[in-house]
Parts: sequence; structure tokens; C-alpha cells
Amino acid sequence: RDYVSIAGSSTVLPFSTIVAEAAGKRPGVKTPVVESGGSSVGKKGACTGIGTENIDIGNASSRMKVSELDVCAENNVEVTEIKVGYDGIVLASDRSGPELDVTREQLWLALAANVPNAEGTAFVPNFYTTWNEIDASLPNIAIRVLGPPTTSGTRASWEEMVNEKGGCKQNAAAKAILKAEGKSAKTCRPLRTDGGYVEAGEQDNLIVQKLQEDNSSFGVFGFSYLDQNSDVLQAAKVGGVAPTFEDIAAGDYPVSRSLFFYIKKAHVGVVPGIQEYAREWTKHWGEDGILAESGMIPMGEDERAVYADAIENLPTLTADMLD
Amino acid sequence: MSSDLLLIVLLGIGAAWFFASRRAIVSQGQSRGGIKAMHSLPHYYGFWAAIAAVIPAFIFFVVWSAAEESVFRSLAEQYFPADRADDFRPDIALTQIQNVVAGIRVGEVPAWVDEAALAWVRWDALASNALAAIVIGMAALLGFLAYRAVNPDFRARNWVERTITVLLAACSLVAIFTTIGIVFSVIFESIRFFGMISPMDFLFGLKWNPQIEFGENAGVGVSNYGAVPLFAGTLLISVIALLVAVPTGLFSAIYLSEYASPRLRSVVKPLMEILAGIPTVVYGFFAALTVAPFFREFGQSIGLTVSSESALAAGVVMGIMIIPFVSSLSDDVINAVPQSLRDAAYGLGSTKSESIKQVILPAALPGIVGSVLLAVSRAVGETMIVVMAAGLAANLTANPLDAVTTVTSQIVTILVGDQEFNSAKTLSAFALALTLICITLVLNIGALQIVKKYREQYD
Amino acid sequence: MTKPMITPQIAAERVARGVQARYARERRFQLIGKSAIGLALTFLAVLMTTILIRGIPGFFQYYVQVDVTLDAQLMDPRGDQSIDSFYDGNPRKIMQGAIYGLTGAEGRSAKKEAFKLLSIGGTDRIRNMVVNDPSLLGSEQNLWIAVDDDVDSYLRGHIKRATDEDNRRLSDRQLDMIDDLVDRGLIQYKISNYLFQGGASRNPELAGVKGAVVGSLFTLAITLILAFPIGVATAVYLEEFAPKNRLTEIIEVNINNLAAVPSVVFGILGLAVFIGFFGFQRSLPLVGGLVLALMTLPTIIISSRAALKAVPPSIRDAALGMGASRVQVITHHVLPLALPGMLTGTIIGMAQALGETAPLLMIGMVAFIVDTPASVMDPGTVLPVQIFMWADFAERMYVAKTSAAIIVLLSFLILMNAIAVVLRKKFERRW
Amino acid sequence: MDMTLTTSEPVLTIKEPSSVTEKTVGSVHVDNPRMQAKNVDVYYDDKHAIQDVTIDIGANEVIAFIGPSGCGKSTFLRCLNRMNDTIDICRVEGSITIDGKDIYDPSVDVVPLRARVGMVFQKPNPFPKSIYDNVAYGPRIHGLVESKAELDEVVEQSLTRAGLWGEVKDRLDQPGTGLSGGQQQRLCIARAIAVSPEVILMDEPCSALDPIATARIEELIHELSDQFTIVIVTHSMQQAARVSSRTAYFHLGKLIEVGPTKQIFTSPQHELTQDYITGRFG
Amino acid sequence: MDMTLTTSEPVLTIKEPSSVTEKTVGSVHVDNPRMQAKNVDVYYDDKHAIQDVTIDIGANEVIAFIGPSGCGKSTFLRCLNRMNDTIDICRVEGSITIDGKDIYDPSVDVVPLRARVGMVFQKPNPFPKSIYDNVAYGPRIHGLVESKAELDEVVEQSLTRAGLWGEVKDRLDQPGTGLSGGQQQRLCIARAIAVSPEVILMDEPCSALDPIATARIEELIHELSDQFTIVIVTHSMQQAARVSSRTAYFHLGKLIEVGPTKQIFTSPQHELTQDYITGRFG
Ligand SMILES: Nc1ncnc2c1ncn2[C@@H]1O[C@H](COP(=O)(O)OP(=O)(O)OP(=O)(O)O)[C@@H](O)[C@H]1O
Ligand SMILES: Nc1ncnc2c1ncn2[C@@H]1O[C@H](COP(=O)(O)OP(=O)(O)OP(=O)(O)O)[C@@H](O)[C@H]1O
Ligand SMILES: [Mg+2]
Ligand SMILES: [Mg+2]
Ligand SMILES: O=P([O-])([O-])[O-]
Repeated sequence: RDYVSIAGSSTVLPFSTIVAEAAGKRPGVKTPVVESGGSSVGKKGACTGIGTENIDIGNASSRMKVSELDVCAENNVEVTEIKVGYDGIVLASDRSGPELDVTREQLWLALAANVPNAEGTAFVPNFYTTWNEIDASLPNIAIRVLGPPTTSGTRASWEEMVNEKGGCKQNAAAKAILKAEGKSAKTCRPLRTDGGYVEAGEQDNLIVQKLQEDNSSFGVFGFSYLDQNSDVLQAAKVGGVAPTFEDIAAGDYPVSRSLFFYIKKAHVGVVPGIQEYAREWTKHWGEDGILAESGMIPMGEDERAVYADAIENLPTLTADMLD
Repeated sequence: MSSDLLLIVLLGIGAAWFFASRRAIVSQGQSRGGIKAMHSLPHYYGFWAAIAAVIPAFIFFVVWSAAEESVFRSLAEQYFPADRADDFRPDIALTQIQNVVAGIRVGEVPAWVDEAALAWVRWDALASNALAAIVIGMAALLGFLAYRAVNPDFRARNWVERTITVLLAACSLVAIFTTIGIVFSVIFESIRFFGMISPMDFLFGLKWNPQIEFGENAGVGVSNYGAVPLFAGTLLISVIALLVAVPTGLFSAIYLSEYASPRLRSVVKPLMEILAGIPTVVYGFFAALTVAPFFREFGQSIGLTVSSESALAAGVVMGIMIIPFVSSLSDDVINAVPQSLRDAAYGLGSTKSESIKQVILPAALPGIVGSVLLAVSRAVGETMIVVMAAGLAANLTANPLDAVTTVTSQIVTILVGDQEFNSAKTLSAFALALTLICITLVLNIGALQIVKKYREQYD
Repeated sequence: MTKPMITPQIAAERVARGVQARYARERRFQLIGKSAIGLALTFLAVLMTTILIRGIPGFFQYYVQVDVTLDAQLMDPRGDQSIDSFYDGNPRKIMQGAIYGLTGAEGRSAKKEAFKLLSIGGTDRIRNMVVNDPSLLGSEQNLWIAVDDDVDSYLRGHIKRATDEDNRRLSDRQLDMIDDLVDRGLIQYKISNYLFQGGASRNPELAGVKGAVVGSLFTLAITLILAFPIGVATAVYLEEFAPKNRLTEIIEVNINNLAAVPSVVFGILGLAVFIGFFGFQRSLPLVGGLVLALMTLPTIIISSRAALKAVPPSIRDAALGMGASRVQVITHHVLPLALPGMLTGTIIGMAQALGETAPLLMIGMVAFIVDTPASVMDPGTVLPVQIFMWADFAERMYVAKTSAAIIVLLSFLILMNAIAVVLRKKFERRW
Repeated sequence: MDMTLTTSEPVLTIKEPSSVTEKTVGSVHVDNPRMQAKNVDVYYDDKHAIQDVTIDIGANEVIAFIGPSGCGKSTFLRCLNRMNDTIDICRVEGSITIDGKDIYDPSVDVVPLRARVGMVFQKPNPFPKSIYDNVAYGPRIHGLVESKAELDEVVEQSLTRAGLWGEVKDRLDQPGTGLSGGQQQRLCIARAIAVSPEVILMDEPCSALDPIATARIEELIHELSDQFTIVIVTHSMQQAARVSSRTAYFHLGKLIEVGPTKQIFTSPQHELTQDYITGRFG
Repeated sequence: MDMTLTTSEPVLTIKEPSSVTEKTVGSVHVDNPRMQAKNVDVYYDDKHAIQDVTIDIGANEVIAFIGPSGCGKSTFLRCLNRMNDTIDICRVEGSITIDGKDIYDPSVDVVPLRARVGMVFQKPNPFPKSIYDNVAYGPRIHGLVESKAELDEVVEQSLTRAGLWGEVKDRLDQPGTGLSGGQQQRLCIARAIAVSPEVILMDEPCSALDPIATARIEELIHELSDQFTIVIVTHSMQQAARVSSRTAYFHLGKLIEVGPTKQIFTSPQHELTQDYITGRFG
């Protein structure tokens, strides 16, 4: 194989392809082939098998877990972790619709499959139908949020950051019930399936368009779609912070995550162009770069320097680095 | 010798034996009293010799080429350094060697890799020469033997035709192998799935809600793998699609075949066929952004709550897509109803519509069933429209105004989305596929029985 | 003999009584037929109009006229006119100079904003110019350079000045610059030369369908080369040679069933067999073609069998009676007569293959592939996949590009059908 | 007996009827005509298939049309209930009346016409429906019966008259296509008489049947002849002789001779008729 | 003359040939047989379509097979060049020889057999090719000619012998399907004789033709009879009388009577033959 093969997160894909395209402009370099598939495909792909029938680089919108790194170890594969930037997950609606300023806890109550009952004694299936039932300050419209299906990493991140960390772990009643029942806060993650949350497929553009058809609905998607459609969409503030470029980069916006790719070290020096592709990232991942232009939130200077260095030296990712 | 060139040479040898044998038989025949005295026409002798020369040699070529690389790879292992580091990876080393052979040098290349690559190039040259020699030799020899065997009593035509028949039969096995391949590519995963989820729960469970079950999320949510809502959703959407496609398609077919002038028919039929060729993404957008809001607003205006994702919108648009399946195929079938039945009906004083409704359609029923089945297959297999317009929520409902999802769209969503190969969620896609194939099989056998039963009835 | 209960007179009366109503029913029935056709054609018209209205703009885009000097220093820093040297060059500087001149931008932020009006395709373009023809070094060129996709969207009216400045991707200053350029006639709406010459790109203004069209061609060629002969051979065997027994019945049910298998399952098969077992690379048009061929096969077999059945037995009898062998009967008489019907099935099958994405997802053809494949063994993608991916990119300008690609796909389809229809006509020479 | 063997040498010259209009030999008119054709010409596009035929069909008679292949027997027969309307290129000129009313008059409806003038075809063509539904089809579409009981009775009567009741009464719900050829043809006759037509047209109704089945149909025709007017086209002179009282001889689109069957077969007057009868051709 | 009118009452009782094997009346053997069928039985699945038929076909004779519809004439004819092989459910027992060689011997190739025993069908079925190619087809596939010139000659000769050359010589490259019915049938005969068969089988070759065309074909059969053995199936006794020297009468699968045509038609010996000849049925 004389081209780099990349697969993984659909969130990283747009940025990865921009870099791939730029890398391919060099004479004699074949443009890397970038496939989608989801973060776990990227992480797993990076960790399975050596040889040209396997991918060289896996993209991921969430960091590798120790358990996932174990797969690498099992397969005797060493990978290098490169962080490239951040992505915010936004809740947005049509500009003609009501503005929303919610906390993660309120979002959890609105969208979780199970919420504490009124007495706070047990989890019951979500009974909220309008936003103002959760808090009087919220608008009196039906809860209807369009978002990705269970096969999406974006959704998994949302569930973790909103339902678990921002919801159950903050809510006194929930904490009490969890403790009483001896369950972990993870069990708060699932989203409701009764129509308040609508699985709309992994077509974010379609969600954007549907929001314009129905201005009382909200949609969950990546920051870049908001960025491109800022004239028609308005984002809900979460915890009082609007998802702006600066606030996500500064880490103030609570629902954001890091984007990574993992290099299969053994392929470096075998498949041509791997390191060249990685280096190409460093040219574009700054505040003025084309990636920011497309909606990726850049890292700070220092972090960029760290990972630029990693690209040159290819340190092997180890379990203690992950903790 | 490169394999392209070798194949050309092989064809050349075949051609040479073709002409040689043909010539030989003609001159042999001359002494016996012309072509009439031979068993077969001269070119059959030619083809026989060509077949003898080319086909075995070609099979040898294919087998050799398939085996070559793995032989080289095992040979190359002798070049691996004796003192291997712990992290020495044979497969990567082999890739490296092959890269060097292909002229790709990345970074610094160890000396032994270069050596191995050089050896590889030697073997390659040797092997390709050997292969060329063997293939050419085989072709020449077998061709020669066939050429020698040529005599006017030799039943060349029979042999050539037997070869052709065998080839044809071999082709018909492709369909069988495809099925076997499909079953094999889903069965192991399905078995693993049924090891995790009981088949009873899967087949009769009423709730479908698989959660991501790996990584951080392992064991977090409660997954449900009851496939009933998916099959019910498939049924609901297919029924809606058929409610649109069958009347429209069937009435179009009837009008085109029984009333319309041939000219109108020749224009309208291909026009309608375009509907089947429009990419489904387009239908998806059409369904999600035009039809669904229309239904929602219409519903609101008469006091119904219609969700933006509704089976209705997806079904209607899917129905439009499959109209041509019903119209074109039914049109052919209706045309094929024997004129004698029409005559019988007209002879009794039926109006045209009476004869169509009571005689022609019943007689054409098997074919119409066939066309509808094909349309159903297409509807069942469709994903994009469903995902975009009906959502992915597995509601068990018969209300067409609700969001539902279908088996195929779940399969695609699961396989395309974030996945982990050992999670029940991913495996469930294979189990769904297997179940779906079994169901269509039963449907097809049923349809075949219907067709058989009715086929006995007329003519 | 019994006296008839209903005499002809009574019969005549009763018939006459009902006849008006029956004719009314007849008229209604015809009307339903006409409306059905009308409805189907209306759907078609609506869809086609939507596609055309949305897609036509995708064939055009906005270009800005710039004067550049291909400065040798900047373009060829090593001065040896080698490819490497050109790629080390800095054509960006040249473009910057040109656009600053045009807009009169002063100051860092203004300059930055001015430069953003241009597509980055411009720098590539001038580099390619000198790579292809080094003698141009140092010359002055008057070029039409594509504008950036945001500018394009503004000019198309998708981005409006009325929107709050914070909420749009172009600043007021940029809008002023654009309006000024338009007033001076330096920005024009022209046929896009990227659409057909460009490969996949993440810059919507540079994105084109060339790679996908070539990929589709390769894939469909493989599909056709495999599916048509194998399908016809299978049909001939089953129809003309195979004994009618259990095995052939199983084959028949099996083929019908294959026609009903969802296409994504063929993708699973392709992944398991061609990539897993035979070890082909992912994303190859060869593998895509193989998978689509297996998918198309049942359609071709079923329609070919119908066509073979329709050949009048008298022709077979005539040839057999002359002492033709079975193979001769088939090759001399039956196949030529059945070919049109076989082509019909092939049209339908190929049309479906042309529009498929689901099975290709499984074998890695749904991927971002920039380079146009040069052979069936190079990674490639196909038109519907391109459409599918473009439809999901965030940048606005992809909406028009997507619609244009849909038109390209439909043209491809109509062209393919037209060829088949012409072929069919040719063989249909009814004697 | 020796007429068939006048020569074993082939006959080389077949005369065409002279192309100037030549009057049909014999008496074309009858006293109590049910149908009357006057100067009928039929064209298939340019092909002049029937040329100036004038003939009466008497009430309750059995008339046979004979003549060599392609002479227009079927064509003329199909004009009598306007079945030719279904052929686009077919054009009929002249007048054909039933009980004095022109059936080609624009005001005439073909539907009731065909109910009055039924038709039985060469190849038995039962509908792919049950035996009962086959017979009930006509009464149903024409609304001839008021109740299910009445319909049952019509079906039974028709089948009885077609001599089929005994054979099928236990399996009325089985498909008509499952019957033997002869039974199918009788079913088609039953179907035709179920609408109480005045005239039944039969186009070579026995040509696909074996002799035993043929004999039954002939017997049936004989029985039906006292209630219906029957026009039968046949290739077999023997059959014409057996079943008909009048015979019309067609030749290349012209009606050459008409007369009582006995007379046509024993003393044909026109040379062509004679040649045909004596087997010089045909 | 009065035989056709022995009765105008329908005949109700058609005797079946007794089912115990009954010997065929008349002399089934000839002095110089070209083909010989011995105790031939043919079955379609269970249906016993031909029962124990033994008959010789003499060299250069014209033999006619007559009998009512469905009696097995076509079935037996098609056994003679193994055209029945194409029907899956058809099974032939007994022996049929041509020039003493059993044609059902497993070692026999049907291809050359059918070149020796040609066939002309009921409905003219020219190939959808040019007139020239229709006639040239046989010589080409059997490799009968060495050169184009020779082929041209064979085509011309065959068309001339089929009496068609004059009519088509200027349009040999036009489609054979464009000819009239009678011309098409002569083309099919030309096509059959182009391979110089020894025997020509004709299954009702004139039934789709008008009398003028029929006369030409009969004339042609007459002319061909001095070079070929011709077996002709016909529905028309007159035609049998005109063209054949020997006639075989079949009835419900049995060969009832064989004899010189003259004798069969003037003094049939078997009762069934007599009934058929005198028009009591058929
Ligand atoms: N649909 C048609 N289109 C054109 N010509 C036709 C059509 N039907 C019949 N003819 C021609 O009209 C003439 C009379 O045909 P018709 O079928 O009436 O003859 P016929 O006497 O019934 O012959 P047969 O005994 O073979 O049934 C023939 O020359 C025939 O070719
Ligand atoms: N392919 C077949 N399958 C089953 N039965 C058949 C088949 N062909 C003929 N038969 C039956 O065999 C018997 C003899 O048929 P055959 O065609 O030989 O009769 P025939 O004398 O030629 O009649 P006709 O004068 O109508 O041509 C008939 O009862 C017929 O139904
Ligand atoms: Mg007729
Ligand atoms: Mg026959
Ligand atoms: O594809 P994901 O980024 O959602 O994992």
C-alpha cells in the first residue's frame, strides 16, 4: 500500500480530510484515504493488527480508555496519541424560536430516560413534557430534541457530560437515590426514547434543516454546524455560557471534548506518508488555520507544542499516561 | 514475463492452435471428401484445440498467482535477523520487504530488508519465468495433443458444447455460492449474538433499545433487543409504501397496457422508470423536508398530532420510488395475458373495465404478485429515506403518524455507526440480517406456491 | 329441455337497465387510470424540477479576476525549476499581493480578511501553472480565481447583510470589499470548472465529481463485465439445459430470494469474502464492482429468463428440426431474440447499482478519497457516495454542489439507459 | 365415393372468384331473418378481407360457414357481434341488423349487443375462475338476476343445457381450467347461454377437440338449435353436414354460395363450391 | 357423393379402438423401407399417446397420416426424427430405424439424424433472418459446402426446387418473415431440402395457407416425391388423397389401418376408418 489509510470518528473526519487533502498536494504523495465509522472503530483500528490490510491511523473524538489500550497490548501494537483540538457539542434551535438558557442538570432532567420522582425517592421514567415543567424560567414548549442515534460517539459524550457528570452527580436527589440503590452514576446516562429525544440519524445537516422547519425543536450536533449556520441558528446557553469559539477553547463551555488521532507506530516507516500527514496537522491547527475556519476549536500554544513534539518523536501511549 | 503479457501470449497460443487444428482438419477432410465427411465443422476442431490449450493453463495460472505471494513470504523469513528484538514483527517486516520491492523506501531500511527484497526480486523473476514457461509449455503441449487427436471422426462439436454447458452450469452456481457466502458471513456473528441474547427475547421481545455497551459505557444502560418493533415498523412502512405504489403503479400499468396508444406507452413507461433511478438521498431530503412538514402542518390544521418523523412521510415517499417496479413489471404481465381471455369477456358483453377487473387482473395475479414482491424487497431494503424521514426510534405502533424504524435502517445504522465488534449491539445487526433473509425466504417460497397454484389455472 | 328462466326479452330489458351505470363505471375506471399516470408523472415532474432548480446553480460559481506576476523568486526559491523547488515556493504571497491590490486592504486584519475572500485553490492554480510550464515564470497573468465558499454563499444570497455581523461568517468590511469588486465587474458568475475537473475536496468551491465519476465508471464496468455474462449464462443454463428437478427449483427460489436481500447484506458479504478472505484492500472499485455485481445478478437472471421464455418455440423447433444442436439453437437464434429483454433487466439492475451506497459503506468505499483512481485497484469512491458525503458536510456551498452532483448522477443514469435503449432497439429489429 | 379421388395428381389451378362483383349463388334471404347483413365489406387496413357479402340468418336456424383457410369466415362471424371492434385496424362497411336494428349504428351499445349475440371460440377459453363463476360471470355483469338463488338457478340451468351439469355439479367451486378440453368447451357454451342470447356464434368450436368430445358438442348444438340461432364456422364439411340446416360457402373474402346444407353438399351450383366440396382443394 | 350426408343427426357413439392390442389392418410393411417403426409406444408422463405402432415408410414414397384431432399423428411424426427429445416428459419405446440403423440407439447423434430426416411445421416458421440465410443455415451448420459459390448454388437450387426462386431471387437479402404465408412455407421447405435429407416430415404444412398457396405446396410435394421420402400429416382427407400414395389412419393413439391411398379412401376395411372417411366424425 502506498497511501495512508485512516478511519474513525465522524467528528474528526471533516478535519482529518482537510489535512489529508492538504498533505496530498505534495508531489509524489498520495492523498490519505479517510473513512468514517466512529471513534471506537478508530481506536480499535489503531490497536488491531499490523500489516497493510489494517489502518495506519485511527481518529477518535474521545480519549482512549485503559481498557481499549489493553487491546493494543494484546495485539502487540504500540500507538502514539495526538490530540488535535476540541469540539463543542451544542444545543441549538432556529433563530425564530425561543432562546434557552439551561444548566446541564436541567438538560439531564429534560432528556434522560429516568429522572428522580417528585419526592426524590426513586428513579421513574421521564415524565417531563415541556421545558417549563423542569424550571419555570424555561419556555413553555414541548421538549423535542433531535440528536444522533445510539451508535454515535457524540451522543455517548453528551450522555457522559450532561446526564452523568452534569446531572446525576450534581443533583442531590439523584445522588441520594443512587447511593441508596448502590448504583453508579453511569446508570443515569441513557436518553429517553419516548419522543422527547428524537434519534435523527447521523446527518447533522438534516437536523439543521429540520430545525428550520420546526422552530420549537432543538438539535444536538457539533460546533462546526453551528458555526456554518450561525445566521439561522441560535445556540442555547449551557450553564450560562454560549458555545462560542473562545469559550469552548477556554474550556468554559461545559459540553466539549477533545479530538484525537492514534498512530500505529509500527506502520511508520513502512507505509509512506504517515508522519508527513501528522506533520500537516501542525500547519493548520492554529487559530488562523483552515481547521479553525471549518469549526475545529484549536488547542492552546503549549499543548500544540507538546503534540507537535509527539509527532516527531512518536512516544508510545501507555496506561499511566491515560490516568 | 508480466502476467498481462503472459495472458496475451496464452490467448495467442490458443489462437494458433485454433487455426492449426482447423487447417489440419480441413486438409484431412479434403482427402476424405470434404467437410461433409467430418463429424463437425472445422472451427469446432479449432475451438477444441484452443480450449485444451487455454483453459487448463489458465486455471494453473490463476492458482499459481494466488499462491505465489504466500510462498515468497515464507521464503523471505529466512532473511529475518537472527537476533530478533522483542518487538520484532514478522508481518511488518514482510510489508517492509514488499514495499522495498515495490520501490517504496520509507525512512532508513535495514540491510537485511534490502537483502530480502533483492532475493524477492530474484524469486519474482524466477517465478514469473517459471510460470511463463509452465503456462506456455502446458498450452503448447495440451494444444498439441488436441491438435494430434484431431481427425474427421473426432466429435469436436460435442466436446466443445459439453465444455460450454459445463461453463454455463458453473455460472449458475455463482448464485448458490452468493447465498452460501451471505449465510456464512452473518451466521457466526448471529450465533455469537444469540449466545448473549436469547433468541426468544430477540424474536418476540417488544422493545428495541440497544445502548452502546463498550468502553466507558459498558453495562451502563439497559439494552433491549426485542426485534418485534423493527419488524412491525418495516411492515408498517412497507404497507404504506405499497398503498401508494400498488394502486398508482397498477392503475398506470392497466391504463398503459389496455387503454393507452402504443406511442403514449412508449413515452410514459421509460419516464416513469426514472423514478426508480433517482438516488435515495434525494428522496430522503424530499421526505424529510417537504413531505413530513406538509403532513405535520396538515395534521395540525385538522387537530392531529403528527410527529415530524413519521412512518407516513417515509412510506409515501418510498411508495413513489417503487411505483415503476409495480407499473413496468405489471404492464408486462398484463400484456402477456392471452388475448383469448379478453375475447371471452368481450364476447359476453363486458365493458373493458369489467373484463380488466374480473378477468385480466385475476389472470395476471401471479405476475403482479411477483412485481409487488420485488417492490416490497426494494422497500424493505431501503434505509436512507427511513432514517431521514421516519427517524430511528423503534416504537411499536400501528399509528402511521408516529416515528418508527425498520430492520434495514437499523442494520445500516449499527454497522456504520460507532461499533465494537464483540458487543451485542453490533452483532445484533447480523442477527437482524439473518432473520430478515429467513423471512424473505419464507415469503418467496410462499409467493412461488401462489404463482404455481395460479399458473396451473390459466392456459 | 327446460324453459329458460330468463328469456332473451327479459335479458335484453335487464341489460339495458344497467348499461348506463356500467358505462359510467367504465369512464370512472379510465379516469382512475389516467389519474394514476398523472400522479406518477406529477411526482416525477416535482422531483425533477426540484432537482434541476436546486442543482443548476451548482454548475456555476463566482470567480474574481486578478492580475498576478509569477515572480520567479517566490515561485521557484531554489531557482532550479525542479518540482521540489516549486513546492517549496510561496505562491500564497503572490495571491496575497494581488488581492491586497484589488481591495486596497490596509492593515493586518483588513489584509487577512481580504485574503480570505479568495479560495485557496488560487495558490495551487498558479503553482500548477508553472509546474506545467516553467517558461511562465516571471510572466504576468490575468486570471479568474474562484472566490471562497463563504463569499460565494453571500453572492448567492445565502448569507445576508441584514444578519447581525457576529452571526455571519463574513464581516461588514468583507461584504464592502465584495460589493465593491462586483461593482467594478471583477467578480463574475461563471460555469464552474472545478465541478468536472476537480476531485473530492474539503473546500466546497474546489470540490468536483471527477473522482467519483471515474470511480463509478470503474465500479460499474466491473459490475457489468461480471453480472451480464454470468447472469445471462445462468439464465441460459436454467432455462435451456437444466433438468427440472428439486435442485433447479432450489436455485430458482434462491435467486428470487437473493433479489430480496437488502443491499447492505451484500456489503457484509463483500467485507467477509473479498476483503476478509481474499485479502483485497478496502475502497477498491474492483471490490465494489464485485459486490454490486452479486447484488445485480438476480435481477439480470430473472429478467433474462423471462426473455428466454418469450422466444417463440417455433423458432427453436425450426432450428432443431434442421439438425442444429442445442448450443447452436441458442447462439444462433435464441440469444439474438432474447437480447432486448435481457438488456431491459440489465438496465434496471445497473440503475440500482449506480445509485447504491449501503453495500459500499461496508467495503470502505464511503471514504474521503481525493485522488482520482487510475485503475480498479486504486482506492476510489462513487457518485452516490459523494452525494451522500457532501450532503452531510457543514459548509453551505455543498448544498448546491450536492444538487449538481445529483444532476450528474441522473444524467449518468439517463445516458446509461439511453445506450441500453438504443442497443435494445438495434437488436429488436423485428423481422 | 370417387369424388375424393378424381385425381391423385395435384391440382395446379385454383380459380379466384372474378374480381368484378358477382352475385352470390343461391338464396341469401330467408323468411324470418334474425340477422341480416347487407353489402358488408371488411378491411384490415388496406386488406379487403370481406367483399360485399349479403346474407340473412334465420331465427332458430343453424347455419354453417365453410370455406378454405383465410377466406374470411372468422372475420365475417366476428362482425356479427362487433367483436371486430377490438381490432384497431379493422373497418366494417355496409349494414348488419339484428331484428331489424343496425348494430353498427353509432347509437348502438356493444355491451347489450354482445349479450344478445354470444360467442364461443375455437380454443376453449374458460376464465381462470371456478366453474360456477365462469357461468355466473355474464348474468352478474349484466345484472340479469336479482338474487343469489336466481343466479344459482341460472347457473344450473345453463350447465344443464350445455350437458355439463351432471359432470360438474359436485365441483362447481373448482377451477374451470381444470376440466378436460371437451368439458371446457361445453363450459364456454354454458357461459354463453347463461346470458340468454338470441344468437350464438361459434368459431370452429370443435377443432381442438377429439372425436368423442366433438360428438358431444355437435349433439349439444343440435339440442340448442330449437331455442337459439346458431352460426357455426367449421373446417370440416362433415361437421357442417351433420349440424347445420343452411350452409354458406366463402372463398377469398367473397360469399360464393348459400343454400340448404343438403343442397350445397349434393348439388353445389357454383364451380368453386363444387371444387371445394369435391376436395379439389381445401 | 351421399356419404357426407348419411345423416344430419349428430352421431352420438364414437367407438374407441378396443384396448386389447389389435393388429393394424392392412400391410404395414413395404418392400424397400427407408424407415421402419416397430412396436413404438410414446408416453407423455403417464399419458399413453402412441400405442404399439408398427409401420414401414418406403423409399421415395409419399405417405399420409390421417386421423381425428389428438390421435397422435404429430406425436408419431416427431418420433421419426427425435424432435420429441425436446419435450422433457415424452418417452419413446420400441424401435425406429432408418436404413436399418436404430435412431434411438444411445450412440446415435441427433444432429446428423435430423439432417437426414428434415421437418416442415404446421405454421411456417422461417428464421428472423434473410431469405438467403434461412436456406443457407442448414448447409452451413452441417458443413455441406466448401465455398461461398457452392453455397450460393445450393441456395438457388433449393429455392428453385421449392418453386420459390423466381419470386425471391431479387430479394434474397430481405427477411424471410416478410414473405406471404405460402411463400414462407415454401421457404421452410427449401430450407429443409437444402441439406439434402432423405426423408422430409411435414406436419399439416398447409393448414395455415389459403387454397392457392396450398395448391402450390401440393404440387411441390408431388415434384419432390421422386427424390425424397415424404411423410405428411394432414387433417384434410382430400389433401391426403391428392398427394399421397399410401395412407395411415390413426385413432386415439393407435394405428388402425394402413394401405394404398386409393384403397383406404375407396374401400376402408376397418370400421373406424370407414366412419372417419365417411364423415361420421372428425
Ligand atoms: N387481425 C388481423 N389483421 C390483419 N389481417 C387479418 C387479421 N385477421 C385476419 N386477417 C386476414 O383476413 C383474412 C381472413 O381471415 P379470417 O381469420 O377471417 O379467415 P378464416 O376463414 O377464419 O380462416 P381460418 O379457417 O384459417 O380460420 C385472412 O387473409 C387473414 O390474413
Ligand atoms: N407436450 C405434450 N404434453 C402432454 N401431452 C401431449 C403433448 N403433446 C401432445 N400431447 C397429447 O398427446 C396426444 C396426441 O397428440 P398429437 O399432437 O400427436 O395429436 P395430433 O393427432 O397431431 O392432433 P392434431 O390433429 O390436433 O394436431 C393428445 O392427446 C395430446 O393431448
Ligand atoms: Mg378462422
Ligand atoms: Mg398435430
Ligand atoms: O464518530 P464519533 O465522533 O461520533 O465517534
